[in-house]
Amino acid sequence: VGCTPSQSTGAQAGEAGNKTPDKVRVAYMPNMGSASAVVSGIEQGYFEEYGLDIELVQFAGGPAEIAALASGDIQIAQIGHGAHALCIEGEAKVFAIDALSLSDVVLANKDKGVSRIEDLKGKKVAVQAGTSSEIILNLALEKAGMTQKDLEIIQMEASGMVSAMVGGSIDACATWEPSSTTIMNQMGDSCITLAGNEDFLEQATFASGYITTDKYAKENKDILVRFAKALLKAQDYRNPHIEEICKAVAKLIEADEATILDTKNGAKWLTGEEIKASLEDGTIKKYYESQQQVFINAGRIPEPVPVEDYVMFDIMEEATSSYK
Amino acid sequence: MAGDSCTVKVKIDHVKKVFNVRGNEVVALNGVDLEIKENEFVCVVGPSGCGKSTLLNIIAGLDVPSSGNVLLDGNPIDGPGTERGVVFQQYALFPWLTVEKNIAFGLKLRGMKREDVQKETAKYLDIVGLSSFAKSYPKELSGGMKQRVAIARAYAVNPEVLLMDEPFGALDAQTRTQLQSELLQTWEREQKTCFFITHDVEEAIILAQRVVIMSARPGRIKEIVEVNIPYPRTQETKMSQEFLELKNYIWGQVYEEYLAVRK
Amino acid sequence: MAGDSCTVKVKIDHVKKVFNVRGNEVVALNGVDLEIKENEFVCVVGPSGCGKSTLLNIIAGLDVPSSGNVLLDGNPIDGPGTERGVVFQQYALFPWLTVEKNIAFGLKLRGMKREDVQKETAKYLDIVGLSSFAKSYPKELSGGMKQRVAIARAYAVNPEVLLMDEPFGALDAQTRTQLQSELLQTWEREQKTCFFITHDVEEAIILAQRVVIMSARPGRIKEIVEVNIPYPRTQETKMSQEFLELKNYIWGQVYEEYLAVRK
Amino acid sequence: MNKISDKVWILISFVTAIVLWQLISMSEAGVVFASPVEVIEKCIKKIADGTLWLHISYSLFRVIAGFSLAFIASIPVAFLMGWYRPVRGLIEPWIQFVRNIPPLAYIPLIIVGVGVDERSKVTVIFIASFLVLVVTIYQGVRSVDATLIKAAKILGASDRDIFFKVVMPASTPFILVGTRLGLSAALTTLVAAELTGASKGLGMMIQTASGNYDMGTVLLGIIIIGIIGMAMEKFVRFLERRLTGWQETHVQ
Amino acid sequence: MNKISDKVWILISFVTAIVLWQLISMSEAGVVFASPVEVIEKCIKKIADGTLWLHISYSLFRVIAGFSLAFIASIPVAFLMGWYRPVRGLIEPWIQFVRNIPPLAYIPLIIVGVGVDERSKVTVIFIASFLVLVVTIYQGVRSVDATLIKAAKILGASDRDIFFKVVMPASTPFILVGTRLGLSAALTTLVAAELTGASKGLGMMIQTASGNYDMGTVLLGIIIIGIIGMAMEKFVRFLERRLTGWQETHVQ
Ligand SMILES: Nc1ncnc2c1ncn2[C@@H]1O[C@H](COP(=O)(O)OP(=O)(O)OP(=O)(O)O)[C@@H](O)[C@H]1O
Ligand SMILES: Nc1ncnc2c1ncn2[C@@H]1O[C@H](COP(=O)(O)OP(=O)(O)OP(=O)(O)O)[C@@H](O)[C@H]1O
Ligand SMILES: [Mg+2]
Ligand SMILES: [Mg+2]
Repeated sequence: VGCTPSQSTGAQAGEAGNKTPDKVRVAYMPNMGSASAVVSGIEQGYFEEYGLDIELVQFAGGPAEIAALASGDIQIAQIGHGAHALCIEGEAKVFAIDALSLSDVVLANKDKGVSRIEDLKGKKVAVQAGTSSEIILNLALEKAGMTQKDLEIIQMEASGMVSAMVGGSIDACATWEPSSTTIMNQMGDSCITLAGNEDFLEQATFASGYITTDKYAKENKDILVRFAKALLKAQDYRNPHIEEICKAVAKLIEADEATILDTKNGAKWLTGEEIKASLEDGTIKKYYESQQQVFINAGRIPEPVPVEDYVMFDIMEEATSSYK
Repeated sequence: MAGDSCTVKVKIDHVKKVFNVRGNEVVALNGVDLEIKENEFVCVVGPSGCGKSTLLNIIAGLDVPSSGNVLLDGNPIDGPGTERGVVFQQYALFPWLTVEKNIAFGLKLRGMKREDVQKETAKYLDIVGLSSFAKSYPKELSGGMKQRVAIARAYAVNPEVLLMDEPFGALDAQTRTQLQSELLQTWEREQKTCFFITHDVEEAIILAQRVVIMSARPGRIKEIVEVNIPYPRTQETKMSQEFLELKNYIWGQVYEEYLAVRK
Repeated sequence: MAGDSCTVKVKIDHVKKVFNVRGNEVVALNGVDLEIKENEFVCVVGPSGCGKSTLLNIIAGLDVPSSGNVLLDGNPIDGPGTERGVVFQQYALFPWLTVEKNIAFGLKLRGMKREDVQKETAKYLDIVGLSSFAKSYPKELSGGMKQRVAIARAYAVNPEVLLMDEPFGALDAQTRTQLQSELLQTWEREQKTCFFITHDVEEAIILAQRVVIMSARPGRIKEIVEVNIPYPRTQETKMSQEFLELKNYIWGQVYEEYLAVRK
Repeated sequence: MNKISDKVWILISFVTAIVLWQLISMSEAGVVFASPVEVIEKCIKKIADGTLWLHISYSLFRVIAGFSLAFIASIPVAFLMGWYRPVRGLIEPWIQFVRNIPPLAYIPLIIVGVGVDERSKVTVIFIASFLVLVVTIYQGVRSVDATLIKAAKILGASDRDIFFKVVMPASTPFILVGTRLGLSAALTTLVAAELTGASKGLGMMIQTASGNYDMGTVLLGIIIIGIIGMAMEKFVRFLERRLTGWQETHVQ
Repeated sequence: MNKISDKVWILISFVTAIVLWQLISMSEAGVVFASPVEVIEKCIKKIADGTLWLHISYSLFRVIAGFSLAFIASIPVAFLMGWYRPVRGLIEPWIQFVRNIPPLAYIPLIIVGVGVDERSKVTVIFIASFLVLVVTIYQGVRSVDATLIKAAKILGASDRDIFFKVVMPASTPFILVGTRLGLSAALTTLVAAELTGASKGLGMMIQTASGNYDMGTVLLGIIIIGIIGMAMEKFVRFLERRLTGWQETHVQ
């Protein structure tokens, strides 16, 4: 990964001094949602600027990332919505927000006579339990006065859904990028989108973000702040240069550029500015509260936990305080 | 079984058998010619390793000659057949079957009725003196007992041709004598053709009409000795002049071969 | 080896052996008493299945008596030891080793030097007449050849006590005679103690100082016959009056036992 | 020493396991490892709402069906491979190729081929256990002592007879290994199999719980699979005692 | 019929495979099944940018290291289990329990235990192949003919000698089965093993491509794993010929 010097030289540059950079290993998953910000930061040399030497370690899913954090081999992990449940339970702490996922959709096969949520009654619908798409499905059903019990729910993994949808063995599915795009491309006109994240922004926010262990946070607060600062710059760079970042991510994970480009709208890519503002007006806290509510509704979390217990607003604030 | 005693039952014609052992050739048989007539009792003697078992395997259809032919009733042998029964030198009992079931194995394959199988099995168990071990597994038997099961198993299917490879080798002299006379009686009564390998020259003379003496490796037929002592032969036969002369002669012939191997 | 010939080497004291076969008890040995003196040659005869191999296994330390004691040099036997060598009735060759390596197996375990192993192996290969089969695997051997490998393997480790279970049973009379005299010479020269099971009464008398006659199941010692014919014994010995009388006597004794089994 | 019975050993193992488990769950690994108490709570909850039995029975059916079909199919295939060269030539490369591929990899294909109903799960489990069984039993067929086959031929056995009456009993130790490993393969493939679309089943339960980061339920599922496996092992043991009594071995 | 050599059969199998593959990729299964041409394109691309070799070499190292360690460990463990009752009592329940658990289930635990570097991948592969090897070889140890052990004892063999010079050679057929299935287990666990935080490796490549619906790369990965498996089988064959020449069997 090359590090082109940044155009925006800030006063922060001095913070790193001539000390040898602190080494940080960061866990990520091979998709845009997870890798875009950190890749942007590395590409632009923001982490270097803040005296951080980032080593990326790729994981296939949240549980392995969390385990790696616990082992101490990884200091920081980028996680999606689901793994936040563990943070709520106190297993790890969130110290930076990354993006809001928009990639979940409920897709249906028109040829099977489904054109509205209501038509799903008694139909075979594939979901993968515990994913944010399942929550979107639940919300959509709720809006139509239905529950999962009204459908024939089939638990399936994302790649299975593609073949099952295209092969016609299921009538609808709740899925996410890039399987959703693949299904839409393959099925053409027969495919209809019944619901998506945009429909339920109030009820459900699927924030992704960066987490670390309690212990690391206590001992290395300084590093986390620097990381968060660099991340804000990276997020600023990401939004206007999303295609460039897509290509960089594609290169990193050795995927087709086209595939990754397809997912460029899979999330609301937060910028530093937005984060600073949302933090000040309490929107970010609301994101996390709404996210926790999703877990409570699903029965995953028995009772509410103060958001402050697991989201380190202090670090977020310190990072944004010096933000231009 | 209506054949007159001059029909050739088994014809071995220029049989050669070469084993390929990691590149080297071991010639086990080299140009063996032999005609065994219907209802004939032939014994084979020869030094250890001269190819007796190999010849028996070929007649049984379990091994193919490298060159030459073997005919049974005038037809080339191609694989084993139920008209030939074999007692193997190493018994080859089925270790997962009881004594009884080992003996019944061939009978059941012939689709014999259950009660007949039982009757036959019991009969041969009695002949070999193992009635009280019917339910034992081979591993629970002594060496000689295993050998007797193998004998009973071969007898039970009542083959026209009996091929026996040192079948009484592991038995005490008394059981051996008993089984010898039992075999002779069956042979006379049921017109079987017998090909019987033994190391015991006395046994060969007591049983056989002709004794085939094989020469040391590469195995050939050195000489065929006719035994003109009339049946039934008994323990007294062994005291007769004729018997003793034959015995000495055959012993001497085999001894020559034995010396040839020792060089 | 300095012991005088009256020291007791192996003492078998009220040995009983019961096999438990699926709930039933098979009494293989019942109250066997026997003392084998140092440098003594004892042969054991008896009807098939009377417990000879079982007794040998117990002396070898491969099987434990159900009751009674076995002492070696006055110490209770607890497991096999290198001072005893065994030739098994079913050979028990290692199929994955060549003839040569089978024979060398015990020598290598003793940490003998390579060249000595080679020398010893070659020597015993020669005694059993298998020098040209040194590199063969057991499956490539005839029955008698396998038996000879087993004999060579037991001899090679040069044990004080030789326990042999029908070791010459699969051999032609000539090889047998040769190995008998070879064994006698070794025994005389090296002061070995021999416990030798055989079905051949002549063999027993030619070899043994005492012949143990075992009775039919449950195995007991029926009688012990002293053979007072002086060594070296040769083929001529077999013609002597003394020999023939002994032979008839022992034969008769075993015959009684044989009849007992047949009922 | 030898007097301590098997039961005692199992007890010792069991207690060690529980203690170890508690210790692990209290260490930093606790993040991904629920404590015994948590698991028991989950268990009680799932028994109370009746879902546990459903999961177990669905999965059990799939495992048993998939394995049984595999067993029935593998024995003749292994025999034919051992006996007839053309069959071996035709089948072997495929078996060798497929057996090294992770089951996850062919799941989409199976969904397309047989759909998402019970058949797809049974198929995945079938494939996994079949491959293990065939490889093992084929080796067994190859190792049968040639003289026993000769003896059977002489007694008039057809190829069929030789197969059923000689090769099969003679390969019992291999068939037992195959059964053990085939059952293991069936159970370890359960999670993958139930990714082909299921609403009930232990694999699904684990999968769902893992998606929800509900480590108590994940562990509960794993333990149940482990227990099912041990119960099946008991059954194999029972067969073993019945089938290999004739073997002359050193170990009792 | 018998004259047609193995090579011809492999060729027939191969051509059938390619044709079948093309047909499947043209059917509705094409969504999840890239065509041969696509896969070849991916392959060329990945060779050109040099990543393919990296993936292969990382994975190969992990598989070989994990399997070799498992092999070395399993033989004495299987022997001790067969020989000493206490060892068996202590170890067996664990092996029986763990071998039925999907590897995916214990991956988080391994990450916590040994971290995310090469050790964790090697550990996952080690466990998977060790369990298979131990079960197989233990059965082999149990099936050794008692008289051979007696013969060795008589010739002065210690327990160690008996193990190395009798039990091991006598169990060769079982060790071979274990090696075959252990290698399969190693390869099929590769994907799971590389979930423990890797950036190189065939499993990771498949995993990432599958997440991105890049079926050409998924299939390429699978085929490479299959080919590696077949190459390893060739090696096992070679060993087999060397080690079982002494066996007297019917099949050539
Ligand atoms: N499968 C085989 N492979 C290689 N050589 C073999 C094989 N079977 C037998 N031989 C060789 O063929 C020769 C004859 O063996 P065969 O078994 O026929 O002897 P035999 O006369 O029966 O001897 P014995 O009386 O000792 O049983 C021997 O030299 C033996 O080494
Ligand atoms: N492992 C065993 N299990 C059960 N019974 C056995 C076992 N071994 C031997 N026997 C029984 O013990 C008795 C004596 O057997 P043994 O082998 O000692 O006889 P033997 O005198 O050597 O006979 P042979 O001359 O036929 O070899 C036999 O009745 C046999 O059935
Ligand atoms: Mg022979
Ligand atoms: Mg005996």
